Amino acid sequence: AEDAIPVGVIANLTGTDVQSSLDMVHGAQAAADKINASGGIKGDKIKVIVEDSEYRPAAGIEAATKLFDVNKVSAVLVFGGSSVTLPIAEMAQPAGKIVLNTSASSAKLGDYPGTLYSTLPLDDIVGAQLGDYVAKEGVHTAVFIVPNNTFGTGLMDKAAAAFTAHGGKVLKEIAYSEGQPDYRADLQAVQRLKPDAIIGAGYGDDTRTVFRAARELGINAPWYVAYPSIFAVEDPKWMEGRLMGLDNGGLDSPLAKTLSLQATKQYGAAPRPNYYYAYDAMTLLGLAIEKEGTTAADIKKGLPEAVKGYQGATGSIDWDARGQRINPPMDYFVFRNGALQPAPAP
Amino acid sequence: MLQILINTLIYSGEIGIIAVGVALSYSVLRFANFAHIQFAVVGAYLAFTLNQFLHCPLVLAVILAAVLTGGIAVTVDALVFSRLRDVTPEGKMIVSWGVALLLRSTMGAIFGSSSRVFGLEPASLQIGDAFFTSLDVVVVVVAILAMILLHFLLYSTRLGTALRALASNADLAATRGIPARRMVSLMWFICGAYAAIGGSLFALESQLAPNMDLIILLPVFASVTLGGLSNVFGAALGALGLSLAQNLLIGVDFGSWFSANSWSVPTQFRDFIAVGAMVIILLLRPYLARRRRAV
Amino acid sequence: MTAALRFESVTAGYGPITVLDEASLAMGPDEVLVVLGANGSGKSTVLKTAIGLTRLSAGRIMLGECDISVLSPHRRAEAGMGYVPQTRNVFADLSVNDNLRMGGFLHAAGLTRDMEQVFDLFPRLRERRRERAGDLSGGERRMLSIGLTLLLRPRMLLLDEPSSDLSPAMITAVFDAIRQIRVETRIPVLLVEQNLQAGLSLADRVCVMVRGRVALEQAAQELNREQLHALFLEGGVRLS
Amino acid sequence: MIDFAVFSITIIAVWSVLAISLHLQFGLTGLVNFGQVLPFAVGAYGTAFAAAHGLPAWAGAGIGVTLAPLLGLLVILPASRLAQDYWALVTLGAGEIFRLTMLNVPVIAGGDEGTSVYRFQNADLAMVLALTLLLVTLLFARRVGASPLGRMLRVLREDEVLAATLGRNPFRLQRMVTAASWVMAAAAGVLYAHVTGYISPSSFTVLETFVIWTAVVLGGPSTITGVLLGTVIVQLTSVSTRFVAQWSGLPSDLVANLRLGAYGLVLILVFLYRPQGLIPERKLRYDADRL
Amino acid sequence: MLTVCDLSVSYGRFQALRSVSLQAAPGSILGLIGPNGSGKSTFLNVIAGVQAVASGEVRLDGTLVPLGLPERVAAHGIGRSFQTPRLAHRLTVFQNIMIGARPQAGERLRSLFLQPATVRRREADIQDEARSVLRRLDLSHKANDYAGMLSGGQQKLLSLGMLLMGHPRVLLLDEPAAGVNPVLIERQINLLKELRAEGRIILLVEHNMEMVCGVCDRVVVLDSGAVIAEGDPDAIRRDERVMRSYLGEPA
Ligand SMILES: Nc1ncnc2c1ncn2[C@@H]1O[C@H](COP(=O)(O)OP(=O)(O)OP(=O)(O)O)[C@@H](O)[C@H]1O
Ligand SMILES: Nc1ncnc2c1ncn2[C@@H]1O[C@H](COP(=O)(O)OP(=O)(O)OP(=O)(O)O)[C@@H](O)[C@H]1O
Ligand SMILES: [Mg+2]
Ligand SMILES: [Mg+2]
Repeated sequence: AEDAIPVGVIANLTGTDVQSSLDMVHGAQAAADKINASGGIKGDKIKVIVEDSEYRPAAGIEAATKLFDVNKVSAVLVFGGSSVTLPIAEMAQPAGKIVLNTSASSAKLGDYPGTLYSTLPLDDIVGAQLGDYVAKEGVHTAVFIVPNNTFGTGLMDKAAAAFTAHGGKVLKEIAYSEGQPDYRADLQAVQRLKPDAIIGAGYGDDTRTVFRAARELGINAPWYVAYPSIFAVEDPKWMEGRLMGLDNGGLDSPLAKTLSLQATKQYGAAPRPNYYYAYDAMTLLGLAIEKEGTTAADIKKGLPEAVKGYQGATGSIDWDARGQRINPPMDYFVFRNGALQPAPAP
Repeated sequence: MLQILINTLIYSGEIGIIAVGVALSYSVLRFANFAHIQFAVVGAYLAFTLNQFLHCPLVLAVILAAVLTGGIAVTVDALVFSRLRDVTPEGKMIVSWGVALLLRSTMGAIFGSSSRVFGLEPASLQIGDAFFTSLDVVVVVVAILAMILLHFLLYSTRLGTALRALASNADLAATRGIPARRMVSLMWFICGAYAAIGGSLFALESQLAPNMDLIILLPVFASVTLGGLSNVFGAALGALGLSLAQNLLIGVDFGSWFSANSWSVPTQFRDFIAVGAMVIILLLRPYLARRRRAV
Repeated sequence: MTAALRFESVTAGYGPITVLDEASLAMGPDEVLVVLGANGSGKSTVLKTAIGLTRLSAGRIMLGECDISVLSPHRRAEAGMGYVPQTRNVFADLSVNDNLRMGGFLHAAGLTRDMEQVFDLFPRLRERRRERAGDLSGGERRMLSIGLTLLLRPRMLLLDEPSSDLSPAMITAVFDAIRQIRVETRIPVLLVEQNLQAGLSLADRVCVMVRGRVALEQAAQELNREQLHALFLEGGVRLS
Repeated sequence: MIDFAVFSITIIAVWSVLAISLHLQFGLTGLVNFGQVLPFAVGAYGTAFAAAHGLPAWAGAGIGVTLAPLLGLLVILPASRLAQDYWALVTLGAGEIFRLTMLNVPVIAGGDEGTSVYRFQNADLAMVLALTLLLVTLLFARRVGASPLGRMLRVLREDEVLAATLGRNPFRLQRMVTAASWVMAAAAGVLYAHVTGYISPSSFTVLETFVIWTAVVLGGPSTITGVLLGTVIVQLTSVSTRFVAQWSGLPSDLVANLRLGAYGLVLILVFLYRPQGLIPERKLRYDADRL
Repeated sequence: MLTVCDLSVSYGRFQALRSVSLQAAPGSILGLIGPNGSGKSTFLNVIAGVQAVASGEVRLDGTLVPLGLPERVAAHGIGRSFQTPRLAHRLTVFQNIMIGARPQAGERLRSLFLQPATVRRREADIQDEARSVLRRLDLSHKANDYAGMLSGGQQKLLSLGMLLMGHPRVLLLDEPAAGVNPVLIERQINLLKELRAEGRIILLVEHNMEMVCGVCDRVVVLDSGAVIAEGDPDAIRRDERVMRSYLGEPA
């Protein structure tokens, strides 16, 4: 039987953050290839269909409509911020389709039980962990520097709450517009405030510019960040020992290591975490289909079972009733000798 | 305070070089040239390619990129704008947007959508409690030199007048023996080269991305508008004024004036200043747009 | 003797529209040829074709021995053809001074002296030299455009209604100046005029255009007023 | 396939309304509006505001459709004494300011994340509504365009002083056109919000404005058939690139870039070879000899 | 009766008009002559409201005409033709003529949608009138050409036709004969006489002295923005200052 099971992947192939998005597509493809190589699901191969969301809700919905209607997929894997993922979930819910989230982390994503499942923990969880971590490191005063979007501010709110709960003091919250050529003006205030630490989040390109502004302005406070691996370090010498953070863990699993090697060989560089989230999402989808069948209703039934005991590229996955990841393994890092090195948990 | 002034100088240098080009082409061609912004991006990518892949020394790479981008601008003129003589200024403005889109997607297709950095490590300098880098010094110096050169070219040679004559009445200019094609090509070359230098400096200071154009679009056009659209010198001053306004508004701690808490305007409102300044200046200077005399 | 300027069955027009229809005409090397005709009969088009601002679809234009049909306008200006347009005749956005400077684009040396001569001819312009040309009165602009052309040091003049918008005194001054130039340099003049009196006072020969064709070519003295009147009417097309 | 076609037709109808609103402003009256996305966004955000604050949907529509023309009058205020290219910059800026405000002031409608609004569950109903709106605006624009009013607007496009010396108030006419066309665009925005079910600032960037411009300029800004044709072509191109990517086997990000480039190329080629657009303004002929 | 009192205009330091006053009665043609740049067009511009910088006042039959607001001036029945014709270049000659008519029911949204019959009737009337005006100006054969494609003289005629369509009580004509061929100038003279007989007020700026002397009842001479002479045409022709500054004939 050469019937293919179509699975949709919606990624932003144009717009911001295309690189991570492509990594995500590769991850999904890798999982599908693996399933197909081992004979497919009951003989049927998985066919991955990629559509562009342009990082805009309207185009995302157009892509989803096309996938659901023209390609007759039952489930889509989505890459993109919550402004893309939410509307897709919004339209998938009444249509009875399944959305697998591999990158957005807004707490609002938890509002679509039975429709939207995430393979990464949402901001409420990571943010709280970040706040705890910073406080436990003995930091008393801090400035927040995050990009002015849902991801940044959402994380900041949760982290700030946890940090103040431990008695820390937030001196200032800076939410910068993304993609600016220069963040000196934004960081000037920090120069004056002299905080113990800077707490942050951000995406590669911007973080590099932010670090540079900090260095040039002589701001020498250490940085505690969420997801340090997506930060781009600008000047390794200056950054030495100054960048710390926590990331979703499990990436040191044997499976992740093999995948990393394989992807490095194929694409020339080690993939970003979205690769593994997408890999897990696709694999879980395959398991669910195998267990129950190909319709959306089957998948919905199959997913919670598939996840039980699943050891993925990002470690073991626990879902709450909403289909959101809880108790994620966390890894701690510090930047030394030009790279992120594992650090002990606080 | 000193820091604010230094930031102002640097930012206005980056924006200014690009803005004077827009003003130059406006003063000659009488339309707002959106493609100019894209020339800056193209120039920056060329400099990047020359420097990183072909291993030219940086200075040489920027100069070569300026020449190449000038050539591209001349080509764009030859292929497109020179053949649009009878189109209204609005029409040309729309076409220039088309050119910008085309260049933009070409850049995207060649270099991919993710951003790049030159990876320079300039020395950090300090005056009092104000910080800046050696690169910043270079940017400001280059900007000032470039503007003086342009000013000389336009106002101390016949070239500037001839260019404006062409814009005002091309047929008449031709019958006065002014070689229109050559003059206009020269102007495009200058514009392209300036855009490339501006774009390269911009990229050196920050990063290189295909959507860089959208980031510089508003401040550049706001500067040019502040300066009166067709005034090269005005555009430079416009860039300075705009940059000062932005940096002051964001940099000054308004909170400390009224209470012990520090509060300043959130930085994401920076673009409001660009647009706001533009609108206010347009409302305040109606004579800018004085209607044609009714004879 | 070869003609200074010769149209050899020239068909020309604007875009898809044809205006001149196989028009032939020749101007002697030392001659004032006055072109007359009703409105829209194609007089201005003759001049624009001579200087190269129209689309030439057939025939050729000879400047002395030389075929200039394919030369661009600025080359023709370099060859000495001085053209005064009927409309859009100045650089409206430039000052009077800059206008004149552009008039002398090809002859930068001695420009100041030449400009003084123009100011002597048109003292009004001297007063308004810093003004934007677009702000000048209609007559002042006409003066400026004549001045612009004189600065080209032309070896042939193509004048399109130089007298319109000018006061009677100014018309006299302009025509006196043309006479003066002719006395000094003997250059040929192709003149389009609606002001019959002024035009004929200068003319050696007259040609009348009717709907894009040369309907009559004659020495000025032989001109018959009745005949002329009839041609004007015919040029006005279909009278009820 | 049907659902996708229905969805596409709905979207095309919405963009057609936008194109007609630009036709009124630019094609007829000569107002160069580089911020046409603004009234569209205002309509959509009226709806989003209502949704985010628990107001009924009709209230949102009301807010959007009344606010847009008011904003339009505000923006056009300086236009009474501005040359066209200045106005282009002002509208461009106004559109950006609105987007930035929505982005940075989350209380209005969710900031960057956006907000979900009521989504038409019945795609056919959405399509019928969109087509009805299109029909209404089309009839309105056609009536205006073919009337003496349309003639006077065209005079305005050429020479405002002339219109004034003929006893018309150019500013009043410009205000009228702006108000009418911004109401249309806002209505399109309301509908768009309910069709997509989600509103966020990234849907209303400068690029959107230029997609409308491409369509209008391509088809011929001064004729209604022209702008409709242009819109259909542009939107179909946009939709079909999804299929092209699949069939051609080219990387999807390359195809997406090429699409952007195609818009640019269309603008250039149209002006080079058909400056009046695919369907140029027809000359109205009158019999001058009749007695 | 058109009364102009103490009209002054200056551009920066340059005074274009120095307290010019004059009167014109219905059914008369007032000639306005003067050397180039003496301020004739400026004077017409001020009355027509196109030129804003001005002091002084203009009254039509005793009511004050607002300065600087062309559309309000036109509503008083004052119409102006321009020295450099202003036309809608991308409309046909026929359409250009039609837009001269005023008022037009079809230009108001309300009547457009609620009273289509009225609109249609008015439109038909306007077309009829446009035809007769075109014939009069000898432009019928150009009716369906774009106005931008007319020759210089034809544009002049068209802008005069546009003015006639509005039936203004006061006509401000700026060099209607410049660039127009002699046969049509004669027709224009007849046309002006007809308009005078209808009781219109005509202000005629013109350099063609034959025309000025042929039709004007009275002539006012401007020089450097000030009135230097006023009287009937014959007297003006003999006035020494006028000869010196304007006619250029030896005294
Ligand atoms: N730019 C143009 N495009 C199309 N047709 C034109 C253009 N200019 C002139 N014409 C047409 O060409 C014909 C001749 O025009 P031209 O200007 O040569 O007339 P003319 O004899 O100079 O008239 P006038 O005495 O009024 O100046 C006219 O019928 C006119 O409509
Ligand atoms: N906007 C302006 N700025 C500066 N000067 C102006 C402006 N408008 C007119 N002038 C000047 O005012 C003077 C009078 O101009 P106007 O057009 O009224 O003259 P005119 O009497 O109509 O002359 P002509 O017979 O040549 O048409 C001219 O010298 C002109 O240069
Ligand atoms: Mg002519
Ligand atoms: Mg005048």
